[in-house]
Formats: sequence, structure tokens, C-alpha cells
Amino acid sequence: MWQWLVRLYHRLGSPKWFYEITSRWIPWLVGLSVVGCAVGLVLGLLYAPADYQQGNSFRIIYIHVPAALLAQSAFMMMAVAGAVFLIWRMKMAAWVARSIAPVGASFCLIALLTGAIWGKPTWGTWWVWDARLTSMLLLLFLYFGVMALQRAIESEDASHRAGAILSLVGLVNIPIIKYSVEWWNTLHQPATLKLTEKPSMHPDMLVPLLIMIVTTYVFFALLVILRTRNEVLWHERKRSWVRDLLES
Amino acid sequence: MEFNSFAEFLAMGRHGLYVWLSYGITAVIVVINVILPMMQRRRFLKEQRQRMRRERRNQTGEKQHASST
Amino acid sequence: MSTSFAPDSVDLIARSLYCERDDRVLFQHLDLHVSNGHLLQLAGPNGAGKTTLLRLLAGLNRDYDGELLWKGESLHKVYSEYAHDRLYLGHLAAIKRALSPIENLRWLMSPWMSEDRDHAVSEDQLWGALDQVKLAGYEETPCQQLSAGQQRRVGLARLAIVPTPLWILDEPFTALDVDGVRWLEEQIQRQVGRNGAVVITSHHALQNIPTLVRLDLGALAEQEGLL
Amino acid sequence: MSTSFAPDSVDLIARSLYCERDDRVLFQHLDLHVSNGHLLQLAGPNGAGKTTLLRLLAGLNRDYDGELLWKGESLHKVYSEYAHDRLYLGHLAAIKRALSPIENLRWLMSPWMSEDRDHAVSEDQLWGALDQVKLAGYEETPCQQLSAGQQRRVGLARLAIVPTPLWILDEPFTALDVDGVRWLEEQIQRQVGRNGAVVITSHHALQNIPTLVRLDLGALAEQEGLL
Amino acid sequence: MSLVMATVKRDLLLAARNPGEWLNPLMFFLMVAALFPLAVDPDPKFLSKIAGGVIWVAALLATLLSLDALYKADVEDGSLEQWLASGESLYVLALGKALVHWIASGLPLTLMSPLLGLMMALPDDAFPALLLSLGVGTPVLSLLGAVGAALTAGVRSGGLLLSLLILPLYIPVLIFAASAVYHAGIGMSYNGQIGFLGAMLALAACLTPFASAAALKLNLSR
Amino acid sequence: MSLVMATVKRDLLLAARNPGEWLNPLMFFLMVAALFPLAVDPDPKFLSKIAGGVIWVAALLATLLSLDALYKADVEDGSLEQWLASGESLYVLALGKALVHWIASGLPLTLMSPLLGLMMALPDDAFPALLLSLGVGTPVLSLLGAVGAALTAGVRSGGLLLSLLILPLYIPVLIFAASAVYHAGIGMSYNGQIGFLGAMLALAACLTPFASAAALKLNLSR
Ligand code: HEM
Ligand SMILES: Nc1ncnc2c1ncn2[C@@H]1O[C@H](COP(=O)(O)OP(=O)(O)OP(=O)(O)O)[C@@H](O)[C@H]1O
Ligand SMILES: Nc1ncnc2c1ncn2[C@@H]1O[C@H](COP(=O)(O)OP(=O)(O)OP(=O)(O)O)[C@@H](O)[C@H]1O
Ligand SMILES: [Mg+2]
Ligand SMILES: [Mg+2]
Repeated sequence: MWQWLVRLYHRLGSPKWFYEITSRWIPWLVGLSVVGCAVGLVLGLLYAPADYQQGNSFRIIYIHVPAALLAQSAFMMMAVAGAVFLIWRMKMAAWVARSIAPVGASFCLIALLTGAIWGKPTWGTWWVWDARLTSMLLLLFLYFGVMALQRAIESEDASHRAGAILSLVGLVNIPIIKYSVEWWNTLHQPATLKLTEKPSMHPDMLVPLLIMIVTTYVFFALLVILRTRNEVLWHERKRSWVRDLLES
Repeated sequence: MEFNSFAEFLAMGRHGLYVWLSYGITAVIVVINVILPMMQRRRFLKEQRQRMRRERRNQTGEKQHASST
Repeated sequence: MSTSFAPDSVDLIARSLYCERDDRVLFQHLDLHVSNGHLLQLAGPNGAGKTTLLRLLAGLNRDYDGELLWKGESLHKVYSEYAHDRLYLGHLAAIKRALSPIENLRWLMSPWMSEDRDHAVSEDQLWGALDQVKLAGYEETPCQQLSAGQQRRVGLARLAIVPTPLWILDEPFTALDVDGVRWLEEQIQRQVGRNGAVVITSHHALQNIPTLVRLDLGALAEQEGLL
Repeated sequence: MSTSFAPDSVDLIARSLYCERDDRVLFQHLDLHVSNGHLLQLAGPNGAGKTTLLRLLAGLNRDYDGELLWKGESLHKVYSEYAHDRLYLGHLAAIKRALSPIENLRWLMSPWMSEDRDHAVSEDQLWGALDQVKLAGYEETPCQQLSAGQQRRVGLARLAIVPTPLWILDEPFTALDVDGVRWLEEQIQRQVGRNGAVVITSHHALQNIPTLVRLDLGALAEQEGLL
Repeated sequence: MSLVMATVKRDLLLAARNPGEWLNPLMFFLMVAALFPLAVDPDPKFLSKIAGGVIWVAALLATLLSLDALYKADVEDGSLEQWLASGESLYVLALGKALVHWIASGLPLTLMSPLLGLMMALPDDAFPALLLSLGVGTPVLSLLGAVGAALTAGVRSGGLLLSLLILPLYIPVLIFAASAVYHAGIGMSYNGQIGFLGAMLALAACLTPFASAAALKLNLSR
Repeated sequence: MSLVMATVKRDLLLAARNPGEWLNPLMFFLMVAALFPLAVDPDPKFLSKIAGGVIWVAALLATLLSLDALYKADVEDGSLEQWLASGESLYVLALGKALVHWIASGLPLTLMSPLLGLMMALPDDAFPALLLSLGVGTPVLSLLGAVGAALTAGVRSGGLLLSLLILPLYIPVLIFAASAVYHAGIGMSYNGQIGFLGAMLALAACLTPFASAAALKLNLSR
């Protein structure tokens, strides 16, 4: 078992192996994303019953919630990849971390924008300084910070490490930020507006949501892999296997 | 099926604007995210192929130069 | 202060060092052995990698392949002992312009001034060193009122105190006038003479030192076919 | 482009210049006359005042006593004409690291590129100049990816375009390799040969130019008893 | 004149190559504004009262901080020396640089402000006033700030010094602009304030380039 | 350990020689706080409600701006290289530098705050809370900010970038501190908030020096 793990680790560290194995994965990931998205959206938009309070505006949930969940876990993945790079100096991990940042930020932005749009019909306003919303906004800023720092540092290796350190510091802070924001909001304001928190959801609503969540993760993997493959090609451009690839 | 007609589907019971705006924005961001790495890849391949062609030309040029002198 | 170092106090070995920057290999298969009484000069054209190699040897940069050993152990494992035994003088002088030479020197020497080490450097030695580098009378003047050459001398004054058997110097002759160059050459000769060792990069030709070894990185690279 | 300048196109006179910095007199009673075909090299030890004098002559600093005349008129009165007729290349290269050589050169040459002047510099000339300084193929690469020497060459490419009869150059040989030095020497010879004039500070020994005049500021200061 | 045009073009190119130059102030603007609901009170009713002032303070600080870099790079790499060597007018250069600064900081900030207005529950009526006051007021900030940037270009850690020099000069702009937004919010006319801002803009556009030019010369004759 | 002590001493000496280093943030603090009455509403009743939050926002921004210079000079002049060459612990250095930063910025700011409280009509009961929250909170700001300063020490025009990195991390401090002052003002207990600030301080003092040390190494091995 241990041996196998070590072998896997070394393989993961090999850019060539990564490129070749993902070449085989990509068609599957594309297929899964398309099918999942089609099924989820058809079920969600056409077959799920309208919410008794919010009417059809609740159908935004099928993008809002998956995006929000993903944005949070993507940051964690970025930080973990960064830590792997810092500790074991595995270049692949740095490239993965750099690829995650813009994708995670995009999903964060989607969650924020769809949430804001959803707020208008539900709460009558685009934005309130609710705890969830605020902490999501801060998460977006954290993403931007990591990206800006990576861009600003000229030396490649230093920029990877700086990004990793910042995402780790951010990771430690996310729970603190989240907790403090929640605490702050409940203190200042009696909960006038709340995200709908119904204990149980109708299965016709729930199933498409679950499908969409899984699909979003698959799609995220696809995007990160696409970006990482570019990094691999760029960094290995002088190696023979990339040259062979270019010849063909 | 929750909707009886396509128009009703579009209207989303008065919330059409919000729902379709959300889905539209999401679609745009997703498409950008798909297209950017693909464009990047295409640019990379083009540049590298050019570079390799240039290098090869230089090499053969040098060889010819060497043989002529 | 001892006037000569123990015969086994310097023992720095590099084995098949390999280093690349920006996709260019600077050197590979590089072997080195620096021990007591050695003077090693790194030479080569601009951008050949002299500073890079010097910083590797000083332990300031870990971005290389190969082995670096100090007294038989991995340099980075015994780093704090190594740091206490070698003096590194880089491109940058680490001089604060608002402080006076003596204040700057006190900070620079502080690792060797703590009481608990043997041969701790004393305050008097600092003043004596400034005197040696012709800064007598300027000890309390803010450095921003000194010329470029005088500022460099503040850093060089450390060489007059000699707490360490190994010196690693990057272009120490920069901005020095003729007198200063002569003084520095003498210091290097003395250090080698008393069984210490010096690794130096300089475009300046060093003379009169029998053990001088020149390592030409440019020639090396050509030989290895790296250009 | 004319291959030679009119015989009266350079006429720069300094009369009894006096300049002090930080209460130290750098030079006094300094007289100069630069005209067509002249090559004037300012020499002297570090801190002698070479750069200071060069900047005075270039009209970049007014902190002096005495007279500076261009074609018989006060230099600062006819400054915009003077500026169009002389090229100043300072310590600093004015290169933006994020921009490519051609973009940088376009900005540097823009004063000579406006349509309303005669002999306006064309876009083709810029590319040709970069070719001359061995930057062909790098025209569109961001300068941060170029080596220090290559970056200096972007600024030097201006000399290959030659729109001005008078050149004022501060340490132009900095960071150049052997080939580059030779190329620059040729340019200076050509400029003098076609009846232009050059004022230069450099620690590099200039040769083969019959009209070379060396002005040693160190010797001058000693003579005037300024040290 | 061609060097001015070339400089404006080059600086815009640089901003395009290095998006941080204009994105960072924008982010800072958003974040500073976001501090207030967190520090004071997130109640929309309360926020809508202070929104105009807070947005303007954030805009002012973001402008201020982005000014630090305006001339510094040019002084350090010798561009400014080349400018002086060219014999062309420093007055026009100073104007050009202020313009570029506004395009890269004031303009995106103005365009972004409605978003902040939404988040801070700015009254609907106040949006045009917010846009207008920022559109007319931020160029004044750029022009005035450019003088400070020119003065401190040669100074290490000039950022804070710059703030100290310039903040007092920004006060009149802040007062008129914030009052315009406030009055618009309570349904009153705000033509007077915008008029004043316009007058300040005209004045600043004519006069500050002189001061900037003088300050730049001072950096050069070292 | 002696190099750390020497560095702390030297940096304090430098601050004493160059008073701008600690006076500028102080002035900035005063000015930012002074902008609000001008931009929003000078009515004392209104001010007294927002005073705590505004003072804290001003303190936060002043700290942020003074952080930019924390490591920059040391990286540029080679001091940091000498540090690494000495083989002593970067962890302790980072702690020492944060301490110096706090002594030169957070401490004077805390001592100055009652003056601002008076100017902003802070309720009398809230003064102890203001002092206490600043006293415990500003060291956290220095510690967290030092990480950002170390990360951006090698970056040109890092000032704004630093703000972008660090502001989100400052939010919890701001929330707890402002709420402590607010609660004290309305006569409620604020022990909980101060306790949280203390916990954050302990956490930051233990953890951030690791991050700073890693970030500093990155600046060195270029
Ligand atoms: C800009 C505004 C908004 C943001 C940033 C936002 C953010 C989030 C986040 C981060 C989550 C995931 C929470 C988690 O489980 O970890 C979430 C879930 C959710 N949001 Fe939003 N939201 C916004 C607006 C709204 C609005 C207006 C509604 C509907 C009235 C809404 C309804 C929901 C629902 C139903 C969930 C799933 C419930 C749950 O899993 O707890 N959101 N949102
Ligand atoms: N931070 C860096 N990132 C990438 N490449 C670098 C970096 N620093 C140096 N290099 C490259 O490494 C090579 C060697 O640099 P180094 O400073 O060691 O040269 P050197 O021999 O000391 O030259 P000099 O004689 O100019 O001091 C150069 O080609 C340079 O471009
Ligand atoms: N900004 C300044 N303020 C005060 N004194 C200055 C300034 N710049 C230069 N000096 C002084 O003027 C003198 C001449 O400086 P200058 O730069 O002209 O010397 P240089 O001959 O060009 O030397 P180098 O060979 O090092 O280039 C020096 O002693 C220097 O200390
Ligand atoms: Mg070197
Ligand atoms: Mg000079």
C-alpha cells in the first residue's frame, strides 16, 4: 500500500505522465460535464416544482449553490497544492495551484453574482451585509490577492512560493473570517433576511441540485486540468517529448 | 413538466429576468473559462512550432556555411 | 584573538553541482574543495554564474542539484555552525544610511559579539577596525554623508576583525580607490597566510598569492558545451 | 539622411564654468569649445565631477556659475533647438522592462519622429537600428527577458539612427561585451568622421581618433588647488 | 509635442501590460468601502445615509495610493531625464501624465461606483450625482495628486509623505462632492456643487501642471 | 540570538533618527478620521455613534500603509541577506520586526486615539474600550501585516498589492474591536470581544512568524 502511494506520488510529480494520462481523461470529463449539466438543468428548470414562497426564482439555486460550494473547496485545494509544493518542492503542485486560482475565483464570482440577482426578487435588494454574503465577498478578495501576488513577482519559483504561503495563511483565516462575520451580523442585526434554510427539500428539487453539484466539481476538474496542461507544456517545452508532440 | 408552454418557461412566473440573467452571466463566465486555456494552448503551439522551424533553419544555414568555408 | 586557524577548520566540498537559471544551465558536474590556506577566485564573463555559485557556496540559495558538504556533513544541516565560521560579503553592503559607521559595524558584527561564544568580538575591536579602513574620525558621522567608497569600507572593516576561517567575498574591490585595493589585497594575503581560506569573485587580477586557484566559469561552460 | 553634418552645426562654448557640490568646488575657471569633428573625453577619478559637468553641458542642470553658449546664444535660451541637435545618453537607460525593444526605441526617438521636422526618423530606421545592435529577432520580446547588456543596446541603437550632430554620452561602454565595445567605438569614429561631435565620459581608453581631446578633471582640480 | 503623445501611448500600453496598475486601486476602493458596514453598522437604512461620503472617502484614498507610482518609475529609470533632454514642454507632459493617471484610476473607479452604491444601499436618486461627482471630481484628484507625486518622486517611502502633502488639498473636493451626493439622495438640487467641482477642475487643469513641471525639474537637477 | 536584539535596537534607533517613520502614520490616522465628519455629517450625535468604527478603520489603514516599508529597505540594502548568512532564526527575526513595527506605529496610534475620540464625540464610557481594543488589536495587525510585507518586499509598487493581500485578513480584528467600542458606548460588557482579540493575538504571535520567515527566504534565494 505504502509502496503504491509512493509510486503514485512520483507519477503525479511527473509532468509527462500527467499530460498523457489527462489526454485520456479529458473526453470523459467533457462527456460527464455535458451530460450532467443537461440532465441537471432539464430536471431543475423544467421538472422541479416551483418554490411555494419564492416561485420560480428559486431555480437559480442550481447554479448558485454548486458555485458557492465549489468556490470554498477550491481555495482549500489551492492551499493544499501550495503546501505540497512548499514541503516537497513538487513543481506539478505549484502549477496546479496556479491553475486553480482563476477558476476558483470565477466560481466565487458566479456565486456572488447569482446570489445578488436572486436577492432582488427575494429580498428586494441586490445586496445586504449578511454574514454569508460578506464572507463570500472576502473569499473573492482572497482569491484576487493570491492571483495579484503571483502576477507581481517576476521570478517564477518565488511567485509560486509566495502564492502558496498566502493561500495557506488565507486558509487558516477563512474559518476565523467566517466565524467572526457570522457573529458580527447576528449581533448587529436581528435576522431580518436569511438565506432560505429549509430543513428538508422536496426530492424533485434536491436531486437536480445534487446532480449539478457533482457536475460542477467534474467541470472544475476539467478546467484545472486544461490550465495545468498548458503550464506543463510551457515548462517542458525544451524536453524531447514536447518537441515530439510539436512535430506531429 | 412544470411549464405548459415555451413562453411560460421563458417568463418563469415573473422571475424570468432574474433567472435568465443568472444563467446568462454564468454561461458567459463558464465559456470564458473554457476558451481562455484553449486559446492559450493554441498560441503556445503556434509559437513553439515557429521557434522550432526557425531553429532548424538556423542550424542548416550554419552547416551550409561551415561546409562552404 | 588567535593569529592562525586550526589546520582542519576549513573543509568545504562541492560534488557535481548543477544549476540552471531561466532554462539555461549555468554549470554542471562542478567539483570543488576549499580547505585551509586556499584562495579560490571565480572568474568568467558577465552572466556566467559567478555570483550564483558564490551564493550556493555561502548557503544562501538552495536552488541547485548536487552536494555541498561542510566538514563532511551536508552544509544546510550544520548551517548555524557553518554560518559562524564563514563571513559572507555580498554585492550589497547592508549599510543603513542614517546610521554611523560604528553603529552599522556593531550590527554587522553582532552574531560574533554575544558573550557566550569564545573569542567574542569586543567593542574596542570595532573601533580598531574602522581605524584600519581609514574611517578614523568618521566613526559617528551618518553614512549618508560618506562617499560611496567610504561606505563600502564600513562593510570591509569586518575583514580586519577576522573572527572566521572562511571568507566568501563578491566583488569586494568595487568602488575602492588605489589605496583601498592595496589594503584589501593585504588582508586577503594575511587571511590565507594564517591558514584561513578565501573564495572570491572579482574582475580584478589577484597576485602574489601562491595558492591562488582560478576557476573560469566561462571556459568551463564552453568545455561542457553549455553555450 | 545626410551623411555629413554642416561645418557650423556644432558650436558649444563654456566660459569660466564654476560648480560646487556639498561645499566642495568641483571645477572653476573651466573653458571649453566643442565644434564639428571634435571628440572630447572627460576623465578623472570617481567623484571628480565628470557626470556633473556632462549634465551641465547637456543643459540638464542649471546649478552652476559661468556661461554656456550654443551657436553664440545662451544655451538655455535656445534650449529647444539645442535639444533637437544633441543626443543625451545618461547613466540611466530609460528602458521600460515591460515593453519590447521596438516600443522602447519608438518612445526614445519620438522627438525626432514628428512629421513636421525635416529628416524625420521613420519606423523602418528603428528596425534597422535594432538590427545593427544585434537585437534582430528580439524586437518584440519584453525587455525584462533580455540580459543587462542587451538592454543597454536598446538605448545605444539611437546612435545608429544619428539624427543629431552632437552626442553627449555618459559611460556608454557600461555592460557591453567585446563586440559591443567595438561597434560603439566605430559609431563614435563615424560620427566624428562625418563632421559631428562627441562629448563622452568613460574609463575606457578611446583610440584611433586623431581629434581626441582628454580633459582630466582630477588633474585640473589639483592644478587649481581644489583638493 | 510628439514625445507627450508617445508618452501617453506608452503609459497606456504599460497599464495594459500590467493590469495590476489599474486593478489594484479598484480592488482597494471596493475593500475600503466594504470596511465601513463591517466596522460601523450594516443596517441598510443607516448605510444609505453615509453611502455617498464613504464611497467618496474610499475613492479619495484609492486615488491617493495609486499616485505614489506615477513618476517614481520614470525618475528611477531615466525616462524623465530623457524628457528634459528633449526640450519639450514639461507643462504638457505633466498634463499628459495626469490624464493617463485618471484614465487608469479615476475612470475605472467612476465606472465601478454604481456597484458600490448598490452594496451600500445608496438612494436611487443619488446614483447620477455619484457618477457625475466622481466623473468631474476624480480628475481634480489626479491633477492635484500629480503635483505631490512629482514632489516626492525622489523620496524613499514617499507614499505616506505624499498622503500628508495632498490630503489637505483634497478636502474641498471631498466636501463638495459628498454634499452633492447627499443632496441628490434627499431629492434636492446639486447643480451648485457640481458647478464648483467643474470650476475646480478647470482651475486645476490650468494651474497644477505648472507646479508639477517645477517639481519635476527639481528632481532632475540633482 | 544576539543579531535579533541588535536588529531590534538598530531599527528603533533608525525610527528615532527618522521620525517621519512613525509620525507619518500618526498624521495619516488623524487625517483619515478627520475626513469623515467632513464627508458624512459633522453632527456630534451622529458622530458619536460611528466614532468607534471610524477610528478603527483609520487605525487599520494607517497601519497598512506603514507596513509597506517594513522589509523593503532591508531587502534592498542587503541586511536581510546578512541575516540569512548569520544562520540565526528567521522566525525570531520576523517576531522582532513585527514588534518594532508595533512600537513605531500601533503604540503611538493607541496613545493618540483618545484625542480622536474627543474629536469624534465618542461616548465617555467607550474610551477604555477604545484604548484596550487598540492595545490588543494593533499588534495583531502588525503581525498579520508583516506577512504581507515580507511577501511583497521584492515587488515594485507593492503598497497597493499589500493592501489587497492583507485587508481581508484584517476583517475579524476590525469586527471584534469595533464591536467592543460600540458595546462599551451603549454601556454593555465587552469582555468577550477583548477576549477574542487576545486569542487572535496569541494565535498570530505563534503562527505568523512562520509565514513571514518562509516569505523572507523567498525574497533571498533569487
Ligand atoms: C450575493 C449574494 C449571495 C451570496 C454571496 C451567497 C452565498 C452563498 C454560499 C457561500 C452558500 C453555501 C453555503 C454553504 O453551505 O457553505 C450559499 C448557499 C445557499 N444560498 Fe446563497 N448567497 C447569496 C444570495 C442568496 C440568495 C438571495 C438566496 C435566496 C434567497 C440564496 C439562497 C441560498 C440557498 C438556498 C443556499 C443553500 C442552502 C444551504 O446549503 O445552506 N443565496 N449561498
Ligand atoms: N533572479 C534570477 N532569475 C533568473 N535568472 C537569473 C536571476 N539572477 C541571475 N540570473 C541569471 O543567471 C545568470 C548568472 O547570473 P550571475 O549574477 O551569477 O552572473 P555573474 O557571473 O555574477 O555576472 P556579473 O559578472 O555580471 O556579476 C545570468 O545569465 C542571469 O541572467
Ligand atoms: N545630488 C548630489 N548632492 C550633493 N553632492 C553630489 C550630488 N551628486 C553628486 N555629488 C557630489 O559631486 C561630486 C561629483 O560627482 P559626479 O557624479 O560628477 O562624479 P563622477 O566624476 O561622475 O564620478 P564617477 O566616476 O563615479 O562617475 C561627488 O563628490 C559627489 O559626492
Ligand atoms: Mg556577479
Ligand atoms: Mg559619473
